[in-house]
Formats: sequence, structure tokens, C-alpha cells
Amino acid sequence: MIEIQNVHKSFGHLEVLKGIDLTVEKGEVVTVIGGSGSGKSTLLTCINGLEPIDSGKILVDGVEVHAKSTNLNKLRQKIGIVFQQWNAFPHLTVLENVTLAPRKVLGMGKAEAEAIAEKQLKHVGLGDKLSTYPSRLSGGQQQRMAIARALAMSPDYMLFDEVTSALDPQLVGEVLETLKMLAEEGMTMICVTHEMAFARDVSNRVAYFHKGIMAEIGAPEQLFGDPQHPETKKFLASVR
Amino acid sequence: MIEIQNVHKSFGHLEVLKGIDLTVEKGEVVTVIGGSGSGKSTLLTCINGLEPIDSGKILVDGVEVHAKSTNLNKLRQKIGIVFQQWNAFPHLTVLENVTLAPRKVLGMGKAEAEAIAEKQLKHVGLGDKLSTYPSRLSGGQQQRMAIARALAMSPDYMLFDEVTSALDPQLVGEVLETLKMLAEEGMTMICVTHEMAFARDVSNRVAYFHKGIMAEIGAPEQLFGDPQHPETKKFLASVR
Amino acid sequence: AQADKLDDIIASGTLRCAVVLDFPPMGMRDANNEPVGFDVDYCNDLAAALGVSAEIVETPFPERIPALMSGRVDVGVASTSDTLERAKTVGFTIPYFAFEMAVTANDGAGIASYEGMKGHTVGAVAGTYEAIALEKQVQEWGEGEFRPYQTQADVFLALSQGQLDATVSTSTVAMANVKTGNFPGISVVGKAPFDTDYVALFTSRNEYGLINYLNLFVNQQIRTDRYAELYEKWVGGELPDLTVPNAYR
Amino acid sequence: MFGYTFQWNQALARLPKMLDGAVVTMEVAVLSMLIGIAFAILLTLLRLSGSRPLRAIATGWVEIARNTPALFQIYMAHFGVASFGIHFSPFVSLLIGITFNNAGYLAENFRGALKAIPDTQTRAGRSLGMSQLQAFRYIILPQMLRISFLPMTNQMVWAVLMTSLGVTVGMNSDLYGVTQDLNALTFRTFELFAIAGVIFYIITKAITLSARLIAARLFRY
Amino acid sequence: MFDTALTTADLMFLAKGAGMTILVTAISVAIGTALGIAFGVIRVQFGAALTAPLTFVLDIFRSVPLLIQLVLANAFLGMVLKLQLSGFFVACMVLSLYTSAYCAEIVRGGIDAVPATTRRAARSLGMSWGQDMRYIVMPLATRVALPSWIGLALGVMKDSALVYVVQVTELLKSTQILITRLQEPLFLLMIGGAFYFLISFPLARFGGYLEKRWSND
Ligand SMILES: Nc1ncnc2c1ncn2[C@@H]1O[C@H](COP(=O)(O)OP(=O)(O)OP(=O)(O)O)[C@@H](O)[C@H]1O
Ligand SMILES: Nc1ncnc2c1ncn2[C@@H]1O[C@H](COP(=O)(O)OP(=O)(O)OP(=O)(O)O)[C@@H](O)[C@H]1O
Ligand SMILES: [Mg+2]
Ligand SMILES: [Mg+2]
Repeated sequence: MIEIQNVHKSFGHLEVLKGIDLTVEKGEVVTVIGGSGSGKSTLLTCINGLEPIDSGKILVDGVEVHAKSTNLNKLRQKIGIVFQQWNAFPHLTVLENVTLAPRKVLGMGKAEAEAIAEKQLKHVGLGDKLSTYPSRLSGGQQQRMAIARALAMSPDYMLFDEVTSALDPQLVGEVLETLKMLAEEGMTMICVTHEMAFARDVSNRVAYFHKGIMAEIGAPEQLFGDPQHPETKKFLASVR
Repeated sequence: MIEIQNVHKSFGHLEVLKGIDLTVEKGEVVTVIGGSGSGKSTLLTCINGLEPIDSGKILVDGVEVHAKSTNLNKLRQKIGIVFQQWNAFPHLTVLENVTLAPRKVLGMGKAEAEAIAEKQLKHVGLGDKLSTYPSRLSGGQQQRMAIARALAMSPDYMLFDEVTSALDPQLVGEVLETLKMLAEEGMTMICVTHEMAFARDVSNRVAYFHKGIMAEIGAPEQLFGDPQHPETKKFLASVR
Repeated sequence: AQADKLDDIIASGTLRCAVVLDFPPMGMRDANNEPVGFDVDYCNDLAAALGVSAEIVETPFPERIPALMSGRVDVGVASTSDTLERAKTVGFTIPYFAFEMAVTANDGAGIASYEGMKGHTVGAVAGTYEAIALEKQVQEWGEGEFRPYQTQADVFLALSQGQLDATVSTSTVAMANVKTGNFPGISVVGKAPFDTDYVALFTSRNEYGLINYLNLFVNQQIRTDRYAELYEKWVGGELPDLTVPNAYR
Repeated sequence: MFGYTFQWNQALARLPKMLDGAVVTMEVAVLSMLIGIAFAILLTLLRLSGSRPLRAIATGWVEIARNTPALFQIYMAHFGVASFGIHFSPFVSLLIGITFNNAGYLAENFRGALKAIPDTQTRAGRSLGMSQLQAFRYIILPQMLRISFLPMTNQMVWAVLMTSLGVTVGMNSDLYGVTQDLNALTFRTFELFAIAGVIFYIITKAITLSARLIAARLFRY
Repeated sequence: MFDTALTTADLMFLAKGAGMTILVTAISVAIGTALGIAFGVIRVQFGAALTAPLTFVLDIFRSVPLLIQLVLANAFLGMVLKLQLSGFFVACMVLSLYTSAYCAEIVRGGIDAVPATTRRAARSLGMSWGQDMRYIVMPLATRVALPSWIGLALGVMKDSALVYVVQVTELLKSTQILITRLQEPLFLLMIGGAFYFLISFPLARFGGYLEKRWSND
């Protein structure tokens, strides 16, 4: 369970998160939508402790992320995250990309790490690309590789930050399919996305962010069908 | 009058123009369409002598472009050409971009050159950008500046090579408007373009290029409405 | 006939001498950083004899021959040992000076004699007679280390810093350097049993006219006692004999 | 036609000695490069570190290395530090001088290379649970070395050329030192240095060529 | 802190050496740049195959230690060709060619960075090859090349410390002469080093600034 309690966060003078409250249950898929600069990416990087927060609390399975005593490296092993772009380590083959963290962080042996990596890569449909370098992959394949890489650490949670928005339109589908598959397998996920259809079809709840505030959250049918907040209405009108 | 007679042209082993015949009368607007690599750009650069040809002849107002005795620098003054991109001289302001050639090539005085440049820039709608650097202009503005720059040499002919295809969709219109205006003023033009609507509305004749051959040429109504050549049909089907 | 070097010098009105200026007392600089020393006076004398003005061109030891070969100087007045190997390349005169070799040691090294240098780090000026001899000696001893430095100054600097334990140099240089007090903690500890180092003027090998003139000049310097006078002025003590017993030259 | 008679056999007879010198030159160059790269990485890390004094030291090193002559740096490594009673042999002094220079120039290159690596690379590594050091070691460093591979090759060539300055600190076993000693013995200046020049040329060409081969093998992405 | 025997006359002597360093550098960089531009343009204009001999010769200047170049040029001009040249002349000549070899590469890079289409646009307006070079290519190439060129000029200044082998008394040699007389190596070396640093550092920073500024647009 991820519990976000009244989190505030500023960059310099700019307050980017203005008191966010959100609880994501095990097995739940929460989609986050909202305008550019509304603080969606920042929230994700706060959850796995890449960014410090100013006040409030984030608890992952009851462990406070930003407490001094927390071993962040350990915590991050159970939170996989995939970014919009530049996810691939260009100097490593696909297989090496995926085995690196299990070997160096978990201290796994080579054979074991490779077995797991192969399994995850097959899972996302890259079973035939093991010894390819990322530069030879399409953008969609790179993103799926990044997903497999995160999965190889056997995370309990997955965070996705607009993983399709740097892709050519014809590649978006294959990545969304992968996300859908994960969701169906019961992975707990927070997905920031601009793909409304995906948000509607896959998520349990959709949150709408506006200027650092979670303006509205609800089941997809409710949020898309009958938005309450005036900003949500505006936003939805603009993307359609 | 531009007369192209049985022109052949190769790059290494690749024959790019395989015997082109085309005559463009004074005041005529000819649009050239065709697949990528069919030799359209090459033809334009042969017309103003930027590329040599292997055999055949190109005559501009009766002067043979590729004859040894021809003064190409002089000839080019009456043939303006605008390319797909990187037309602007980035180290010069808009005004300097336009006055450079009149001053250095025609030996005009500064005042005279600037008067002409301002007139042409106003003509294409850039009267308020005289002392701006090209990097501050949108792509469409840059292309219009390139058109003004060519017009400042008072050319008798204008060649346009896909001047809109590197532009964001919303900028295409303003450039096409400028071309249309020129056509209406009676400029003799050869336009390579992918904008079928433009080809249909503005040109006297449309030529379809296929693999180095001018497969078909005719009035727009005829070529678009009742294409004769099977390749033309295929091509038109694919772009619509 | 074609004009030779001697004619050229007289015609040009200037005699350019290669002189090593960090080799006191043969060549050095005074407080105004002007060149002075035995070799400098010797060059001036030569110029006077030729009826031209002298120009001192400073050349570190390794650069003496390149300077001559490149025509930048006419004559070397640079304490140059007249080895047979070198004489294949340049033309030497009869000797105009002779050096005894002395051992100078850092007081901390505990070296009292030439033999005492065995096993120590020793050095000398690259390309000099003593450097070549000392390096050979170190190789023969089979222990210790030899280091050639580019200038005499660097050698004594290294010696006083303790980077070198001892050096072999001409005794005149050794005395002069120890005397300045610039190098604390070093002293002359004995003679080096090398053959006397005869040094000669040099010029291009095929300039016989000039070599002939220079030979006579060296001879005249001794005859007129100018040699003794300069020796007293710059070095002092017993005048070295420039002739070799049982030999003509 | 020339007033000078070449005596190549005199000089060529000494070729084996000069080749021995070339080996020493290569030794110095390779060592100075390996240690230089290590220090450059350290300097790069220091310049990224939060500590002001550490940053100042690293920046000082880089700026002095880049803004004073290599000859000065080598001379300092021998005679300068000896003023504090620290003595290095000519070999070590030369090595220190060139290493100092290499590290300074390379650190500057590395800094440029780091700018070209997107931030998200570290983030991606950290997100997988790697420590800051692991992320640098396994993700950033290999990419940084690849981007700076060409400048590193150039610096290696420089290192070879810089060994010729060793004579100022009493070095005579490297190619230039050997050549100079032979010149003192024989005075065949032109022939000896011409041969040395050719050897240097061959060495530098060999370096550029093998660097190209290594790059082709190493960087397949 | 430093108890020194250094006199004002000695400082003047050092300043003279510094003047020589600057003079040799200025002449060499000026001539070397002019030659380098010519070589660079020739290489771009005539292609790799035709200019291979030129490339080979220039490459030598970048592959052989400057010290050896100086000694060899000196020996060759004087001994073999029997030319009566001053050390200053030889120093400037070798350094000029040395500079030109590096400069040619920089110029080539600069010209290559000018998009071919921009040059076509210029020629299409009726400009001659020379006008295109002068008004379009050179101004644009300069932006790309100037930061590297500043680096080169500073490199040449530092490398000019080696011209002592042809009997030119420049800054570092002057420093060594004073060390010989005064025996204060550390202090004198610091002064010499500081001088190089003071010329080099601000210019290097300026180069970095230009690079940053021009890489933005
Ligand atoms: N490291 C940073 N330093 C300073 N400001 C930052 C930093 N990261 C983000 N910001 C600012 O914080 C605000 C929120 O950024 P964030 O990336 O979280 O928005 P977002 O909702 O993800 O937007 P988008 O849809 O464009 O990705 C923006 O104004 C951004 O400029
Ligand atoms: N300078 C050149 N050297 C070698 N081949 C060239 C050169 N310029 C063009 N070509 C080749 O000639 C062929 C025709 O090119 P051209 O640019 O004329 O086509 P095009 O019809 O303008 O295509 P597009 O619509 O993509 O601009 C292509 O195969 C191209 O690769
Ligand atoms: Mg974002
Ligand atoms: Mg084209």
C-alpha cells in the first residue's frame, strides 16, 4: 500500500505539490492525468525518494520514504519506475540492461539473473532481442525493455511516467498492451498518461492534477462521464 | 522560357533523371509531384546549374545553362530558388539576409538594396521583422524570408522545392498563400510540392515524376481527375 | 676563388660565438644578466684579432653543435671536448683550455672520494665529456644511477636539493659554484681520475682557413700571456699545460 | 648539392638503442594515461561533489594543468617539489608531470561528456535501487568514457609527445633522451633526430590506428 | 614570505622574456592561422583523395614532438641548406607550420559544420564561390571554430616554451637563466608559471564563454 499524506514540495520558489493526499491499495491501478507542469512527474519521483519533500509523509508498505533511517536503495527495489524517455542504458545489451540491477544490487549470480531477465523480456515480447543494443530498438521496444528491467527486480509497485508520450503513434499501442497485461496480472500501478482510452479501460481510479493539487479523483466512468471540478471539465474538453 | 530537353543525370551508378523533357512558358506555373527519390529536387538544381548534367540541354531564355561559356552567377540572378530548409543565413538579420546578394552580386548601394528588401519583406508579410535574426523566426517566417530574398534579385523565374514540407502544419498555410500571391502576379514558377490542393488550385500544369521519368503531365483537372499512367493513379491514391 | 667562412666573418663585421652561459666561470651572467666569463673574454679577444665585433650566442650544452650546424654561430667557444667521434662531424682547433675533473658531493651523502660515489645517484651535464665518462663508470660499477641534466645549473640545483648525491664536473666549475654560496650543503671532495679534458674551439669541419686562423690565435694567446691573464682573472691558481707530452699536437 | 654529407649508417647503427628508448617512451605514456584517467575520474567526481574545498582543489588542478606549459609542470614535478624535500627520480618526475597534465585535460573532457549524458540515466539507475556510486560506476562512467574516447586518444598522442620533455629533469632512457645522448657522442644531429622523428610518427600513428580498432570492438552500440 | 635577491632589473629581464613569448606566439598564430585557413579550405574544396599529400605533411606536424621539429628544422635549414637564419625566424617558422596543421583541422570542422543547403542558397542567389566563402561560410564557420582556435592559440603560447632550443630566450628560458644565477627555483618558477596562467586563463575562459553562448542558437 502506498499512502501519500498531505505532501508539499517546492523547487525554489515554485510550489509544485500543494498538499497531495492519495492512497493506493494493493492491486489497484491509479491513473494520473493533468496539464503540463501540474506536478505529476514530481509526485512519482517523490514516491520512490528520488526527490525530497518539504512536508507531509509518503508511506510504502508502512515505511516512511523520506525518514532519515530508511534505506532508500532497499526501498526502491520494490518500486519499479519507467520514465518518458532515456530509460535504456545505451552501452549495455538488452539482456545486460535487465541483469545489471539484479546482479549488482541484489547480488544475484549471472546465470540466475539471466534466467529472470530472459523470462521478463519474453513477457514483454522481447525474447528475440537479448543481445541487441538499445540503439537498434524502436522507441516502443526500448520502453518495454525498461518495463522488463523494472520487473526483473520483482517490484511490488510500478510507477509509469508518460511512457508512451515520446513515441511515434504506431508504437504507442504495443507499450500500452504491455501495461494492460501487467494490470491484469494484478500489479499495483500508478500511471501518469495522456492516453485517455487507456485510463478509462485499465484503471480502477483516475486522478486529475491541476497546478499542484489533486483536483479530482474517482472511478473512470465517473471522472470521464461526469467530472465535478470545472478544471477537469476544461481539461477533458481540450484533449478530446 | 525554360526548356528542358532530354536531360539525363546520374549520381555515381544511380541514374536519377532518365531523359526529362519539359518546357515552361513565361507566366506559367508548373507543379511537380512524385514519390521520394524520383528526382524532383535534382531537376531543380540542374535548372539553375547547381548540379551538372550528363547529357541533354537546359535552356533558360535561350541560354544553355551547362555550356562552358555561360556565366552561371549571372544566370542564377534571374532564377530564384527556395529549398525545403536551412535557407536562412543565421548570422545575418532578416534585412541583411535579403540585402546581401543585391549588394554584393548586383553591386547595389546600401540604401537602394534596403529599399528593395523592405518592399519584398513587406510583400511576404515580414515588414516588422527587419532587424530580427532568423533563429527568432518561425519556420514559416523563415521560408517567407527566403522567398523575399530570392525576389529581391528581381528574378524572372522562381523554383520552389517542397518549401512547406519541413513546417508544422499550422505554418504551411501562410507560405502557400505567399506562393499563390506570386502566381497571381504572373511569376513563372516551378513548384515541387506535396500539397495536392495547392497543385490543383494554383498551377497551369502538373507533372508527375516517377523514378527519374516524367511519367505524366497535364492540366490539374486532367491529371487529378483522370490520370492516364498507372503509377500516377497509384500515387494519387496513396496521398489521398 | 670562393669566399670562405673566414672571409665571410671579416666581411660581415661580426663574429658570432656559441658560448655556454651556465658554466661558471667559463660562461655565466652578471647581475645585469649580461654574459661574462673566460669564454666570453676569449671570444671578444678573437673578434678583436679579426677586427670585427663579437656577438655572444647563448647555447646550452646539447645545443652547441646544432647552433653551429644551422649557421647561427661561426665559432664555438664553449668548453667543448675534442673527441674523435665528434671530430667526424665538426672541425676542432688545438686545445685552448684543459679541465681537471672534480667530484662534488652533497654533505649528507657521506661521499669522500671518487670511489665513494659507487652505488649512489650521480649526475652531470648531458653531452659533456664528464657525463659520458661518468655514465660509463656507473655502468661499470653496476650499481647506483646516472642522471644527465640539461644545464650545469640544474646539476648543482639537484645536488644541493639532495636529488643527486654527487657530481663530476670540471674543477673550475665546481670551485666557482661552491664559492657562490648559492648551493648550501655541498663541497668538493676530490679529483676524478679521468683523463685531462682538453677543450677546443670548433667550427665547420671543412673551414680549413678558419681552423688554421683559430689554431694560430690559440697559440698567440699563450705566447702573449693573455691566456695566463684570463686564467688568473677567472680561475686562479696553477695554469694548466695545454700540450701533451711526447706528442706534436 | 648540399654542403652537408649525410651519414645515415652512423645513425642507423644506433637504431636498437633508440628503439629501446621508444619502449621507455611508450611505458611512460601508457602509465601516465592509465593513472591520468583514474585521477581525471576522481577530479570529475570531486568537481561534482558538494564540498567547496574539494571542488576548489579539483578546479585548481584542472586550470593549472590547462593553462601552464607542460614543460613547466614537469620541471616543477622535479625541481619544484624538491624544494620541499620531496625527491622523485627523473622517470617518476616525468611520469608525474605528464600524468598531472593528462588528468587536467581529461577531467575537462569528462565534464563535457557528462553534460551529454541525460539526467534520467542516473535516475533510472537509482530507481533500480543502485547507490549513487553504483549508478556512476555501472551507468555513467562507461558512457562517459565512450564519449571521451576520441579526446582520450588525442591525449595519449600528446602524452607520447610530452615524453620528449623528460630531458629537462634528467631523463635519458626515453626516445628523446637517448637521441640527445647519441647526439652528444656523435654530433650527427640531423640524422639522429630525423630517425627519432620517424619513430615518434610511427608510434602516434599506431596509437590512432589501434584506438580506432579498440573503439570498433569496444563500442558496438 | 619570500626573501629574494630578485632585482627590478631581473624583473625587467623576465618581462623581456615574456615579451618574446608573446611576440613569437603572435607571429606564429597569425601566420599559422592564415596558412591553416588556406589548407583547411583546400582540403574541403578538393576532397580527401586529392589533398592526401597535404594531409600527410600536416599530420607530421601533429605527430612528432615540437622539440624534434625545432631541432630538425634548425639543423636542416642551417646544415643542409646552409641558410643563414636567426633562431627567432626558425622558431616562428616551425611554430607557424605547427599552428597551421592544427588550425587546418579546426577550419575544416568549421566549414563542414555549415549546412550544404545554406551554401546552395548563397550560390543560387548568384554569389560566386569567393562571395559564398567570404559572406556566408567564413562567418558561420568562425562561430564553430573560434573556441577551438582560442584553445589552439593558447596551446601555441605554452608550446613556445620549447623554442629555447633554437636560442630564443623566451619566458621560461629567462626564468631558468635567473634560476641559474639566483638559485631560487621554486619562487622563480612560480613567477613564470603565474605569468603563463595570467595570460592563458582569462582567454581560455572567454573561449568557454563563447562556446556556451554560440552553442545555444
Ligand atoms: N528539478 C527541478 N528543478 C526545478 N523545477 C522543476 C524540477 N522538476 C520539475 N520542475 C518544475 O516543477 C513543475 C512540475 O513539474 P512536473 O515535471 O512534475 O510536471 P508534470 O505534471 O509531470 O508535467 P508534464 O506533463 O509536462 O510532464 C514544473 O513547473 C517544472 O518546471
Ligand atoms: N548529392 C547526391 N549524391 C548522391 N546521390 C544523390 C545526391 N542527391 C540526390 N541523390 C539521390 O538521387 C535520387 C533523387 O534525389 P532527389 O533529391 O532528386 O529526389 P526527390 O524527388 O527530390 O525526393 P524527395 O521527395 O525525398 O525530396 C535519390 O535516390 C537521392 O538519394
Ligand atoms: Mg512529467
Ligand atoms: Mg527533394
